[in-house]
Amino acid sequence: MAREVTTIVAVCAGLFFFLAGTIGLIRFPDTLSRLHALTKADNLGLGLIALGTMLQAQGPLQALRLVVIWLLVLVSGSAVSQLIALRVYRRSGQS
Amino acid sequence: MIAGGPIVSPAATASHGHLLVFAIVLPVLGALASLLAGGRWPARIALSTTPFGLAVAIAIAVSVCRSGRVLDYVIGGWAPPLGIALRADGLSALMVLTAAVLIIGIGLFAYAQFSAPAGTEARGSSVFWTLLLAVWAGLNAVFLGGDLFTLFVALELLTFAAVPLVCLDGQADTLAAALRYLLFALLGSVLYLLGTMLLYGGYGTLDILLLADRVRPGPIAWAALALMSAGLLAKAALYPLHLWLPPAHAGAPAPASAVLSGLVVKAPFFLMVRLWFDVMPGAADQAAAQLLGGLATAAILIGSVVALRQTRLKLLVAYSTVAQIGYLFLMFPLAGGVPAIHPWGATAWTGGALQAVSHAFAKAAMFMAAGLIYEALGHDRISDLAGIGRALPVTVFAFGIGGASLMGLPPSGGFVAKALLLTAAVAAGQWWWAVVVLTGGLLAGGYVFLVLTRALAEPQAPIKLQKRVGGGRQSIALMLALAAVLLGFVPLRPWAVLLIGRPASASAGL
Amino acid sequence: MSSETWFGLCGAVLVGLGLFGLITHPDALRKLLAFNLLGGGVFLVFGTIARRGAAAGFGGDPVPQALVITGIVVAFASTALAVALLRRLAEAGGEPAAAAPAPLAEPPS
Amino acid sequence: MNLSPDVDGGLAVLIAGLALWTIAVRDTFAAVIGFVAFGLVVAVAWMRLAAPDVALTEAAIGSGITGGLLITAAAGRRRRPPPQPDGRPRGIVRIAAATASVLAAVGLGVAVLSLPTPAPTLAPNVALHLGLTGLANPVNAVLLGFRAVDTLLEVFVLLLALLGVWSLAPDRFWGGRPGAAQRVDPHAMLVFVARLLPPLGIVVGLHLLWVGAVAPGGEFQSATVLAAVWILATTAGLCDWPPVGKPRLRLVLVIGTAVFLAIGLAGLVIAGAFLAYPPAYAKLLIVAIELPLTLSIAAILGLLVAGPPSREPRR
Amino acid sequence: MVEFLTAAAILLMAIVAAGLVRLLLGPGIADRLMAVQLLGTGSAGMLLLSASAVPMAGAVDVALVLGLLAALVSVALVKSADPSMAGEE
Repeated sequence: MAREVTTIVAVCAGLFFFLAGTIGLIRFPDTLSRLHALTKADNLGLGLIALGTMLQAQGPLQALRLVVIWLLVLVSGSAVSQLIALRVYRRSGQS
Repeated sequence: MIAGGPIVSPAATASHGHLLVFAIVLPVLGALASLLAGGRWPARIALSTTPFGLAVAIAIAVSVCRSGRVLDYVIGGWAPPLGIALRADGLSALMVLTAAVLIIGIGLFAYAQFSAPAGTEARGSSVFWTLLLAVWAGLNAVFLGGDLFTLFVALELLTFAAVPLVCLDGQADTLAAALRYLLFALLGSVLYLLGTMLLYGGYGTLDILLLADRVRPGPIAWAALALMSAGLLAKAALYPLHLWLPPAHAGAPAPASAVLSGLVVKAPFFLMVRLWFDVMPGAADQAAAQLLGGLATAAILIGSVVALRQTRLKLLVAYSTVAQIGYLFLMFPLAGGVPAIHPWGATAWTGGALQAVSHAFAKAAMFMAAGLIYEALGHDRISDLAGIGRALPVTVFAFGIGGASLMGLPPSGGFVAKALLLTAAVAAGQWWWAVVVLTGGLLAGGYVFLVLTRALAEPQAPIKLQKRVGGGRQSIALMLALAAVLLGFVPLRPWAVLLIGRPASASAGL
Repeated sequence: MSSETWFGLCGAVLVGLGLFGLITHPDALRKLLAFNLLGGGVFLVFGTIARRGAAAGFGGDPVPQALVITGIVVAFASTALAVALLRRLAEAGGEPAAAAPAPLAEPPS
Repeated sequence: MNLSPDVDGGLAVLIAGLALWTIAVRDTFAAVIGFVAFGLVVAVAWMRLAAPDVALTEAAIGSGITGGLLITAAAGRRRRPPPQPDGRPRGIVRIAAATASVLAAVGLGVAVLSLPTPAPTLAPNVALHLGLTGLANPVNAVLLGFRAVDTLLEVFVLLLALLGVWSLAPDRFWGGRPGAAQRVDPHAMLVFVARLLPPLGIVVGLHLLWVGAVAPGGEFQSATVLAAVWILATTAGLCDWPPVGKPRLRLVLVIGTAVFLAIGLAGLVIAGAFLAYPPAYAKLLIVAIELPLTLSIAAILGLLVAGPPSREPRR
Repeated sequence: MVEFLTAAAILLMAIVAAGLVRLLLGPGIADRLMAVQLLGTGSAGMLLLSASAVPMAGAVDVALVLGLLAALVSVALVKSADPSMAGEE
C-alpha cells in the first residue's frame, strides 16, 4: 500500500514539474529563463516519474533500466542546456 | 527443403532453380570482392565475373526453353506467402540474357577507360566496376524476383548503383543531374512501396502469383495500381516524368550511359509489365491502358522532336532514349489482358519485348560511339562533326547501324519490334498507334541522318584528333550495334518462348 | 474510430503533405525533408495494416512490421546519399570557375 | 497500451501538425528541428501500434541519426548558402501540385478506410513456423528467416549507398578520411558527454542485439545505437573517422554481407535451399549472421553520416 | 493503479504537446531546440508510465534509445547551430 501511495505521489510531483517547466517554456520572456524552466522539467520531472514507475517495476533489471534512463536524460539534458546557455550568452555578448 | 520441411512440396522448386539464386548472388559476390580488394583488382574481378554470369544466364534460358515452363525457386524453403520465390518466365530469361551480354560488352569497352594506373587505387575505376556489378545484381533481382517487396529492394539497389554512375566526373552539372535523378527515383520508389503495402493490406500477400489469384477490382487495387504505376513511370522516365533522364544519361561517362540507357530504364518498364499483365491482368484492357498509350505517344513524338533540335550528340542520343521508351509502353494498350484475350496480344507482347532488347543493344552502341567521338574530338557538337566519319569510320558505322535499328529499318531488331507493334495495332483496329509508330520512325530517321550527314561531310580544314581512340573499343560498339541488327533476322511473328509463363489463352495468336 | 484507423488516415495526410513539399519546394534539402515525411506516412499506413492483422497472440502482423524496418533503413540510406550529393554540389557550385567548363554547360557554337 | 483511442487521435493530429509545420516553415533549420520532433512522436505512435521493434528503429534511425544528418546538412547550408535556388515555382505549378497531393491523400484515405475486415494477416503463419527459426521475436524471424533474402539485399544496398557517398569525393581525397579534421572541442561539457555516453551506448547497443532473439530489438536497432555513439565520439573530437582506403575498414564493412551470403550458400548444401537453416542449428546460424552484420551495419551507418572522404590520404 | 498511470501518461502527453508552442514561436534556434528537448523527455516519461500501467515488451528500451539518440541529436544541433563550436577550420 505504501508503495502505491509513493508511486502516486512521485508521479504527480513529476507531472507537476513537467507542467511548470512547460508553462515556463511558453511564458517566460527570454531564452535563458526559459532554459531554466526547462531544466526543471527535464531533470526532476522525469526523475520523479522514473522513481514512481520503478516501484511498480517487475524485477531489478527493469528498475535498473529506469535508473539508467533517468541518468541518461540528466547528463545529456544538462550538457545540452549548458551548451545552449553558452551560445545564448556569447550571442548577447557579441551584439 | 529440410528446413522448410512442412512448407514446401518438392515439386514447388524446379530442378535448375538454384540457377536463379546464382544469377543474383554472383554479381553481389563480385561487388563485395572488388570493394574489399581495391587497387587494380575491381576491373579484374568484374571482368572475370562476367563469363560466369553469362553462363548462368544461358543456363537459365536453356532450362526455360527446354522445359517450356516457368523456372522457380523457393528461397530458404519458405513457400509464399510467408517466404519469397524467384521465378523466370520467358521474358525474364530473355532480359537476364540481354543484361549478361550487354554487361560483358560494356565491361570490355570500359576497360580502357577505367583500368587503374599501377600501384594506386583510383576513385573512378574502383567505384565504376563495383557499381557495374551492383547494377547487374539489381537487374537480375528485378527480372527474377517473384515478390513485390523484394522487387522494391531490387529497385533501390539499382537506384543506388545508377545514381553515382551519373556523376563519376564530379562536375557541378553532372552532380546536379544525379541529384535530380535521385529525387525522381526516390519519389518513384516510395510511391511503388505505398502501392505494395496497400496490396498487402488488401490481400495478405506480396507474391505475384498469389496476388494474381486474389486481386479484385476495387478502391485498394485501383489505388495500388495508380500509385505503383506513377512510381514506376517516374523511374522509367515516361513522358511527362522524363525530365531527369537527358542530363543524367548524357552527363555520365560513355560506358555508364550505355548501362543506364540500355539496361537500367528497362527495369521499371519490366516491373510495369509484371504489374499490369501478371498481378492485375484486367487492368490492361481498361481505359488506363489507353492513357498509357497516350503518354507513350507523347514521349515518342516530343522526345524525337526535341532530339532533332539538340546541338550536342550525347544529349541527342539521350532524348532518343526518351522517345524509344515510349515504344515500350505502346505494348500496354495492345498486348491485351484477360478475360477476353485478343489474337494480337501475343504479337504486341513479342514486339514490346523485342523493342526492349534491341533498343538496349542499339542504344548502348550509340552511347559508346558518342563517347568515342567526344573523346577523339574533345567535344560532341553536332555542327562540328565534319570529318569524323573518315577519322573513326568504325565508330560512325556503329552509330549508324544502331540508329537504323531505332528507326526500324530492315533488317534490324528495331524493325521486327516495330513491325510487330504495327501488326498488332492494325489487327486490333487501333490504327492510331500505327500512325504513331510510323511517325516516330520517320523522326528517328531525321535525327540519325542529321548526325550522319554531318559526320560524313568533308571538313573545311583537316580535323585534329585530341586523342587516339583504340580500335578495340570501336569494334565493341560495332558488335553491339550488329547484335541489334542480328535480332532482325528472327522470324517476324510472336515467339513461343516469350509466352512461357503467360496464361494459356495469351498464346492464342501463335 | 479505432486507433489504427487514426494513424492510417494520418499516414494519408502525411503522404499528401510530403508530395506537395517534394514537388513545390525549390530547395533540395527541403525536398529531402518532404521525402522523409512522405516515407513516414507510407510507413504509418503500413503500421495500420500490421495492427489490423493482429492475430495468433501477436499485437500486430510481424511481416509488415519487418518490411517497415527494412523501409526505414533504406530511406535513411537514400537520405544520406542525397545529403552527400547536396553538399558536394554546394562545394562544386561554390567554387569559382577555376575548373574546366563542364561538358554540358559549354555553350553551343 | 490501454489508453483510449482518443489519445491516438491526438497523437495523429500532433504528427500531422508537426509535418505541416515542417513543410510550411520558412527557415530550413527550423524545419529540420520540426522533423526531429516529428520523428519522436512517430516513435511513440509505433508503440501505440503495438510495433515495438519498429518504434525502436524509428527512434534510432528515423528520428535519431536521420535528424543528426539533416541538421549537419542544414548547418553547412547556413555557412555556405546554396548556389542559386531556381526560384519559387509558378502559381500554376503549386496549384497543380496541391491538387495532385490532395487527390493522393484522399485516394489513399479511401483505400485505408476500405481495407477488408477481417484483415488478411500472416501472423498465424509466422507463429506456426516461428519454432523452426529458433527465435522468439517474430519480427526478427521474418527479417532473418522467412524473408532473409530481402535483408541480405538491403544490407548490400546500404553498402552501395556508402560507396555512392564515397564516390562523390574529389579524386585527390580518395582513400582519405571523411569529415573535417576535428580538434578536441574547447567546450569541456561536450567532451564530458562524449566520454560518458559511449560506454552506456555500447551496453545499450549490445543489449538490444542480445534481446533481439526473444524481445524487441535486433541487429538494425543495435547497430544504429552503436553508430550513434561513434558519431558522437568523433563529433567531440575523441576519435577520428578512419581513412576509407584502409583494408581493415573495408573488411569490417563487407564482412556482414559476406558471412550472410556464405551461410546462405551453405544452406544449399546442408539444408537443401539458399538461406535455409537446418532447424537444429537455426538459432546458432542466425546469431552467426547477426554478430558480423551488426558490426558492418554500425560501421556503414556511421560512415554514411560522415560523408565522402575530404582529406588527402597519407601515402 | 492502472487507471492512474494511464491517465498520467495522457496528461503528460498533453503537457508536452502544449510545450510545442515554443517550437512554433521560436524565435531562436535555442528556443525551438528546448521544445524538442522537452518533447523527447516527455515521450520517454510517457513510455515509462504506460509501460508500467500495462506491461509492454520493449517500451523501456524505446525510452532508453530515445534518451540516447536525443542526446546525439541535441549535441549535433547545438554544435551545428553555432559556427564557433563547429570545430572546423
